[in-house]
Formats: sequence, structure tokens, C-alpha cells
Amino acid sequence: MGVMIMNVDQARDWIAAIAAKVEADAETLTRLDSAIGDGDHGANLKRGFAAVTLALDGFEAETVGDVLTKTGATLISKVGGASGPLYGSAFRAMGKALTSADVTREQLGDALEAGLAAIRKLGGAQPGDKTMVDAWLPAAAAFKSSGALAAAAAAAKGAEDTTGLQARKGRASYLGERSVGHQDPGATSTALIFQALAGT
Amino acid sequence: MGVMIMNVDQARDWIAAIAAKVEADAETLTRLDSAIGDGDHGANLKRGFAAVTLALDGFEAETVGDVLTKTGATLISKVGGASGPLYGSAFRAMGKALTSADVTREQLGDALEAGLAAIRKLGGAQPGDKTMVDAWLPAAAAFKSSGALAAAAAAAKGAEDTTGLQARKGRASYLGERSVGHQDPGATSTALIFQALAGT
Amino acid sequence: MKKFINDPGDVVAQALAGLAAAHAELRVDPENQLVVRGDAPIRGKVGIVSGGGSGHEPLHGGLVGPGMLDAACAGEVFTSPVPDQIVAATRAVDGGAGVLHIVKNYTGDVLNFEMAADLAADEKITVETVLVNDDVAVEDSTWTAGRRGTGATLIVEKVAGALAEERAPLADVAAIGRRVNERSGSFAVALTAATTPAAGQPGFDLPDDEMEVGVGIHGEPGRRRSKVTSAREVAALMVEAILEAKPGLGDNAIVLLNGLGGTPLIELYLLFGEVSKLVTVRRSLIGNYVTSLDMAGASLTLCHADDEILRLWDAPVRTPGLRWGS
Amino acid sequence: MKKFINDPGDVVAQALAGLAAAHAELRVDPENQLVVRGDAPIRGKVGIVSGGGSGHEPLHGGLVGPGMLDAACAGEVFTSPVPDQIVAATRAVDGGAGVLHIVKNYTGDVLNFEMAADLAADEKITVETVLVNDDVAVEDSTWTAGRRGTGATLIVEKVAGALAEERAPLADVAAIGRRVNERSGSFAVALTAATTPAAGQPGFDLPDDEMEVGVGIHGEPGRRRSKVTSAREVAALMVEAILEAKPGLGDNAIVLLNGLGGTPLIELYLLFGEVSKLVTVRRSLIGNYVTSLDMAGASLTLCHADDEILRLWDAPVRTPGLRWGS
Ligand SMILES: Nc1ncnc2c1ncn2[C@@H]1O[C@H](COP(=O)(O)OP(=O)(O)O)[C@@H](O)[C@H]1O
Ligand SMILES: Nc1ncnc2c1ncn2[C@@H]1O[C@H](COP(=O)(O)OP(=O)(O)O)[C@@H](O)[C@H]1O
Ligand SMILES: [Mg+2]
Ligand SMILES: [Mg+2]
Ligand SMILES: [Mg+2]
Ligand SMILES: [Mg+2]
Repeated sequence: MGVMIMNVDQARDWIAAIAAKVEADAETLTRLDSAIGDGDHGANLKRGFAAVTLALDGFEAETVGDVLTKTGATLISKVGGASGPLYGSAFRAMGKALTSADVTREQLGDALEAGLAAIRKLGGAQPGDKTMVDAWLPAAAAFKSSGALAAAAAAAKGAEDTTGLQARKGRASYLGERSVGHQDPGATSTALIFQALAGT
Repeated sequence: MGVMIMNVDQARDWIAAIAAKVEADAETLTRLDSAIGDGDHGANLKRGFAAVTLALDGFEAETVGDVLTKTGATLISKVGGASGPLYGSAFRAMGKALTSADVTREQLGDALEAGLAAIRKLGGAQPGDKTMVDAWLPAAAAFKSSGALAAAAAAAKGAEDTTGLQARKGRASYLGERSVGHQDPGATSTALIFQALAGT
Repeated sequence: MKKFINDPGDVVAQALAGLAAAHAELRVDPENQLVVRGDAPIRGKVGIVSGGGSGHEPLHGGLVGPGMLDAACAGEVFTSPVPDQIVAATRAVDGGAGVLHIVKNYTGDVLNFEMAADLAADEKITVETVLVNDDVAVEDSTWTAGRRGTGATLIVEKVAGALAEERAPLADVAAIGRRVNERSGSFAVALTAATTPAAGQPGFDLPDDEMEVGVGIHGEPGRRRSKVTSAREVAALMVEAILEAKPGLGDNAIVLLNGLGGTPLIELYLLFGEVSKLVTVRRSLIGNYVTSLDMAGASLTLCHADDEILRLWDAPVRTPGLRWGS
Repeated sequence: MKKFINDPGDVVAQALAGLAAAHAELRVDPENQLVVRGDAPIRGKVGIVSGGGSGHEPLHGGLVGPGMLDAACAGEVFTSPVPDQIVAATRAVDGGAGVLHIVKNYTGDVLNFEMAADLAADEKITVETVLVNDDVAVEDSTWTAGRRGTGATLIVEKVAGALAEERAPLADVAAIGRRVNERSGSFAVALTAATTPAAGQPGFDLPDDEMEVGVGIHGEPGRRRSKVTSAREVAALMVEAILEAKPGLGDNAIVLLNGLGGTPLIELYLLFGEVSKLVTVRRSLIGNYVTSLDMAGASLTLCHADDEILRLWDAPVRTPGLRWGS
């Protein structure tokens, strides 16, 4: 059994850090979504994580999973759009996987994989389809092999690399070839989630 | 009895000259009307005199009045707006006053006064209300005293002087004080009519 | 200028051709720019004719049909129709009970309808005229052409049309039209200027943070400009302007919250929500009815209704632009 | 950004408050962003629920009423509603005969409605779903999220709503909805981009002489740009795009010539006139119905109707945005 790397308070800190990053970068996310989508990704996540912050305030969590499950359920019921159910399901899946008050790096790594699986199952995206999967997949793998800092770097790189891809899922797919040359907003917000995890 | 100054062919020439001037200056008239009205005065008169040109082509006229009456009736049935009935009635009134094949300067002067009276009766505008009356009135007076060239100059000056006036008739009156500082489009087109008469 | 047109000089006739293709129940004459109820003239029924410049659609051509207009004359964009058209329309709907002309108070409209009424009189058709002048943005004085006819026109047409449908005599139909007009006031605010096909550019320049207050529906600017404010303040401004000019209109009101053409319904409903806090709404109509081409903006019309006006407002109507009841 | 709003963050709820003030016959819940028929649930009648992002008004909230939707869920602007809302609406209209969800094919709408249907199943409510995907501007392949739901949504809602009103069973109501969708195709052209209240500026820049061809209704750009052409050419382009993707839709057609929000009716009628020369029009509807905020532009929807579809299209409907029949 490995070292404990996240307890309930640290889970709360992670979510709070995501909320802060989303708030700070909302305009960037919206701008990216304007270029190849409908220009609401920043507003969607801001609204969602503001609701999560409210929901977690005073919420009694016994396990890391409680925090993440509550986060997921709140995202589902407040965000709407594609990213609401996708991120919501991811956090719910991670929550389900983390049933203790303290979790190890292995457990968190498995949970991140479970989150990815939830996104892929619900959204049906393959790697390379220019979605959040393209940031989450390399990030989860890097986390397992090399930890949170590596995961953050991998997510950022995965997000940047979506620029060259042609979208095959989500609204950006409507643009066909015109989607090439723009970074995917969902992959970009996934990078924020992993940056928050690494504390960067 | 004075000298004959206009016969049927010259009446036709006058109308043709008006049509040409209106065509050339349509954009100016529309621009003036955009500032203090609804931006259609140029289009209105262009449409009207194009129809007049068609109507006079092959039209058998015995008298100067026939030409002017036909002009007026055509303007009434093709222009619409405020200027259609006003100019239409003016030309009809002039036509009624000129019942011979050749007319004298006195007769034409009286006809121009009759045209003015028709405009004033129908539209109810007083001098100084910032309308075509402010060009037509001094022009008709100048024609009587000093002839066509003086009339053209007086009409142009009358039109220019509307710039300082506040409109009390027509659409420009809706702007109240904001109408000051703009030249009246109808007075401007009246100046074209008198320029055409003077052959300038 | 970006518009779905073929030729700036031939917009009205081609739009009427589209109306004809869509509405077989109407007799549309694109060339003479007339729209007539398919079953006109109706024996013993007062015929109702309106018209005006185009660019205000659905007014007037889209309001022809049972319960409203018998005919509409479409002028060029923002230009009143000519007497010939109006006489033709008057003739087409004269069922022996006389014809009512509903005329918006603009010099051009007034003069052309007057001439047409004279010509119709020569043909022994009795014509009465209701002049609509509801726009309180214009002072009603001898120093102006008088108040403009705007949103109340729709209410006058609806109410008079309903009474005519009941075979009321011409004098009564004219009287109710005048009553509606007297009891109505309107005020408009524009966020952008309209672009006519002929001019090809906006009628006035409006900075990115300003609105025209008291604007007209023919592309003419308003009495003043101000900074764009909240919907709440715009609603208050419009209601106050109307009530100051014509006190009491906010009670028992038919409220028309009208879009000028370029403003989406979501904003109109939001604005109506604010208006509804300031007046007593008995009936409401929200949407683009008396428009000014692509102008972004809205007008508010308040009609202080009585029972008779409400009854006639509620009566069935079946036109392309307005339909309810059976 | 010039809009009649109070606060960019609170547009939808406030617009719904306006809808509530205007339409006492509807139960509007601005907070939860729901619009429900006043008499729902109706015992034995299939309930029809739709919804989607706001900014497309009158779709969907303005289409609630007898003969059409039983409830609509309004998401934020251009953002699908959340499962909670959809479940609440489903519950509110379940009269024991099951509930039909009419869902436009966008990832967000599909996922949220799917989750809601699962939750409703937990409550023992039978839900069927009709997915609308009529927009032929998008290739229907595994390489995309599939065709978008646009103008045909209105026809699906009208026709399915009419059949539900006749107390047909859920399977039949779903089947006719799917049939309408299969027999429909749409294509849109934009002259300007929409401005969302949140973004405050147009979703894309479009030069003064260009149009977006194959544009979506959520502010998303189209597949390509071209120079602005004549209405005649735009009509041909739209008709050809639809018929190429789905041959035969131009026969016996219900034609929806829909404004995207900022285009005036005079242009829509003109454009319809051109379309009507290219297809066989059986029924037509012209106006702003499936909009994209203030976007200037138009979409064409062709539905190759059969007798049953025509009969249900003609059936009475009474909603804020669409009403005819008795
Ligand atoms: N099928 C999918 N699978 C995974 N991610 C997806 C899918 N569809 C969309 N996304 C992600 O969602 C992002 C858009 O989210 P958002 O803008 O909030 O929702 P919407 O597209 O409904 O407006 C995209 O940038 C993409 O990363
Ligand atoms: N009552 C009136 N008497 C005289 N001239 C008038 C009157 N009303 C308007 N005019 C003239 O008509 C001109 C406007 O004509 P036009 O633009 O063609 O008509 P409209 O105002 O109906 O659009 C004004 O510039 C003014 O000179
Ligand atoms: Mg988006
Ligand atoms: Mg004018
Ligand atoms: Mg005019
Ligand atoms: Mg969205």
C-alpha cells in the first residue's frame, strides 16, 4: 500500500483550486469555444463550479469520494451542455472509486482512469477526436507513472496538441476542416483540473 | 403681351432637364433626407421623374399645360410620400394655368405662383417651416421680377438658408431642435427644378 | 448592406410575391402593391383599408384577413402609397356600406390618402378616415407635423376590424377606431438604425453605447440620445413618457411590446416583464408587429381599454401576422 | 453589446418572468426555467416535453400549449437544460400515458435528456425520445456529432403534439415524430453572427460582404463562407443543399422559411417567394421561429409531407408563438 496523498480536506482544496482556475480563465475558455463552438464553455464551468463551491460549503464529507461525488452531482444539475454531464459523470465515477477518508496515489490514479472511462462511455469520443479526452487520457497515464506534476504537464500538452486535430465530436465537429488550428476548450479546461491537482 | 418664352417642346426640355438633375443628384437628396427624415427623397424623385419621362414619351401635348399636367399626374401616381402629392399638385396647378402652345414670361411667372399656392394649400407650410416652400417662394418671386437665372439663384439660396431653420412640417419636425444645421431635402430638389428652368 | 434581396429597386413587389405564394386566401397584386382579402368585397360590411410605406411588416399586408383589414396598400420602403393604389383598394373592398381608411399620421400618408378619398368620393364611395397619432415622442403642437402613427395602428386595425366584421355601420367603426387612438400612446427606443435597401447604409450612426430615445419607425432619428441603460430603466422611461403625455393609459391596458425588427424575442419578453410591473395589463401582445426593417429596438404601446375595446380585441382574427379565436 | 437586459447573468429567468406576465394560461417557473401547460398533466394524454438552450425563442417555451408541447425546459443561452429540469417537466406532464422527449441532436442536449430519461424511468414514467437531426449542412457520419436539430423541431413538435392531443398512444406519437424528422431537411445561411449576453460580442467576425453558409443556431460558424449573393441564389443554394442530401423533400412540402432573429419579415417573404419557385409548397410558415438571438439570416426547412402529417399540421394549436384553428 502506498503513501496517502489526498484526504477529505485536500479533496476540498483540489475542487476549490479548480473553481479558482475556472473563474480566472473563464474568458479564455469562452473565447476558444467561440472559435469552434458556441462560446459558453467558460460561463458553463464558472456557473458549475460556483454551484459546487456553494454545495460543498457546510457539506459533511466522510470520504474523499463524498467530496467528488457531490462535485459531480452538482455539475450535472447546474451546468448543462456537453461538459456538464461529461465532467459531472467523471467526478461521480472518481467519487465512487474513492471510498475512504484518505487515499493513496494508486487509488487516485485508478480513480482518474475511472473518470476518463466515464467520459468516454458517455460521450463516445476516441483519442484524437479533439475533446477533453485528449487531455485527460495522457494526464491520467502520466499521473500513474510519474505523479501530479507530470499529469499537469501532460494535460497541458494534450490540450495544446488538440490544435492540430480535426474535431469529430461535439459542436466543433460541425466545422469539419475549419476546426483545425484551434485549441479545444474542453481539453483546455481539463488541463486546468490537472493543474489544480498538482497545485500549479 | 410679353415675348413667348416657352413652347411645348421647351416645356418637355424643362421636364427632361429636371429628370436628369434629379438622377444626378439623387444620392445627395437621399443623404440630406437621411439626416433629418427617412432617406428616400432621392429615390422618390428619381422614381417619379423616370415615370414622367416614360409618360411623356409619345404623349401628344397641344399646350405647355398638357406637358405640366401630365407631369403632375404622373408624379402623384408614382412617387408617394410627402413630395409626390406636393410636387404633383404644383405641376398640375401650373399645367392648369398654361393653356396655350406658347406662353409668355408673365404667364409662366403666374403659373409658378400657382404651383407655390398648390403646395402651400395642400401641405399647409408657412415660409420658414424648412420645406420646399422656402426655395419655391423666393424663386417664383425672383422669376417674376428678374427671370429664370435669378429664380435659380434665389431657389438655391432659399434651399441653403433652410439649414439654419428648425423644421415645423414634414418628418424633420419630429427632430425638433436637432433639425437645425441640416439643409432641407425638398427645398434642395426645388432648387434643381429652377436650375433646370434656367438651363443651368 | 447585407440583405436577402435581388435588387434594391424591386424589394416590395418581390416580397409581395412571396406573400402571394404563402397565402392563397389573399388576393395579392405584387405589381400594384395591393393585398386584398380573398372574399372581398363583402356585401353590407364596411371595408377597412390601411397602408403605408413598406418595411413595417407584418403591418399592413400581413394583417389582411377576417377580423382585421380588408385591404392594404404597400408603398415603397418607408414611402407612403400613392392615391391610385388606395383608390383601387377602396374600390375592391366596397361592399356598399362604405370604407374606412386607417391612416398613420405622416404628411405623405395623410396627403395621399386624402387625395384617394377625394377620388373615391367621385366614384360615390363613402369614405371615413381614422388618423392614428399615438407616438408621444413627438409633441402634439402646431410646430410639428403632429404625433406619428405607430404601434396603436395595430390595435385600431384589430378593434375596428372586429366591429366591421359584426356588420356595424361605418360611423360606428370609425368611432371605435378613433376611440382606440385617443386612448393609446406609444414610445420607442432604438439600439441601431435601420438600413433601407435604397440607401444601403444605416439611416443614422449610433455609437456602440448609445440609444436613440423617442425614435420613429421610418428610420428617422429620435429626439435625443442617451447611454444604453438596463431593461428596467428603458421600461420605466417608456412608461413614464407615455403616462406623462397621456395620463391614465396604464390602467386596464392592452399592452403591445413591439420589436422594431432586429431585436430577438427573448429581449422583448424580458422588457415586457419590466413593463408589466409598472402598468395594469389586461391583454398583451409581444413580438415584431410594427417594425422598421432591421432596426434593433422596441416600442411600447399602451391602450387604456374599456369593455367594448377588450371584447373586440378578443374577437377572432385570421391574418398571416395575427390570428386567434376560431 | 446593446441589448434590452438587466444583467447578462440573469437573462433567461427574467425573460421567463415576462412570459409568465403575458401568459396566465401557462405555468411558468422562472427559477427552475420551466414552462408547463396550465392544465397539465392531462389524464390519458401523452405528455410532450422539449427543451434546449435559450436564445431560440419562441422555441421552445413559446410553443407550449394545446396542440403542441406540454412543457419546455429552458437552458441557459445556447446551453442545454440540466437533467433536474427535464425530470421535473416530465413529472409535471405525465398523465399516465407516458412522455415523449423531443430532443435536438447536440451532444449536450442528448446527454442531459438521456440522464433525465434514466431518472424518470426510476420513477416509473415511460419515456420515449425523438431525436431531431435535420440540418443537412452537417455530414451525417461517424466523423461528426451527427446532424444538428434545427427548424424541423418545430414541425416535429407541432405534428406530434397534434397526435398526442387526439390521445394516441406513446408509440404512435413517437413514430410520427420520427417520421417527420426523417422526411425533413434544413439549411441555414447567416449574414451576421449572434451576440450572447455572456460573451458580449459576436461569436464570429463576418466581413461586410460575406455570409456564413451552413451555419448553426448556437452561434457556431458554418462550413464555409462566401460572398453575399442575391436572394434568388441563396434560395437555390438552400434548396439544392437539402435535396442533394435528402432527395425528394421538395415535393408536397411543408416549408418553413425561418428567420434567425435579426432579419426582417420583408426579406423572409422575398426569400420565400424565391423558394416557392423551386419546390412544391403544400403548407408554409414564414417568420422567426427557431432563432439564434440577434443573428441576421434565415433557414429553410422542407418536410416532405404525407396526408397524415398534413392533417396534423393543420390541426388546431394554441401557444404564444404559434396559433391557428379553433
Ligand atoms: N462526445 C464528447 N466526448 C468528450 N468530450 C466532448 C464531447 N463533446 C463535447 N466534448 C467536450 O465538451 C467541450 C464543450 O463543452 P461546452 O462548451 O461546455 O458544451 P457545449 O458544446 O454543449 O456548448 C468541447 O470542447 C469538448 O472538449
Ligand atoms: N407640409 C409640407 N409642406 C411643404 N413641403 C413639405 C411638407 N412636408 C414635407 N415637405 C417637403 O417634403 C420633403 C420630403 O419629401 P420626401 O422625402 O420625398 O417625403 P417623405 O417625407 O414622405 O419621405 C421635405 O424635405 C420637405 O421639403
Ligand atoms: Mg459550448
Ligand atoms: Mg423622405
Ligand atoms: Mg418617405
Ligand atoms: Mg453550449
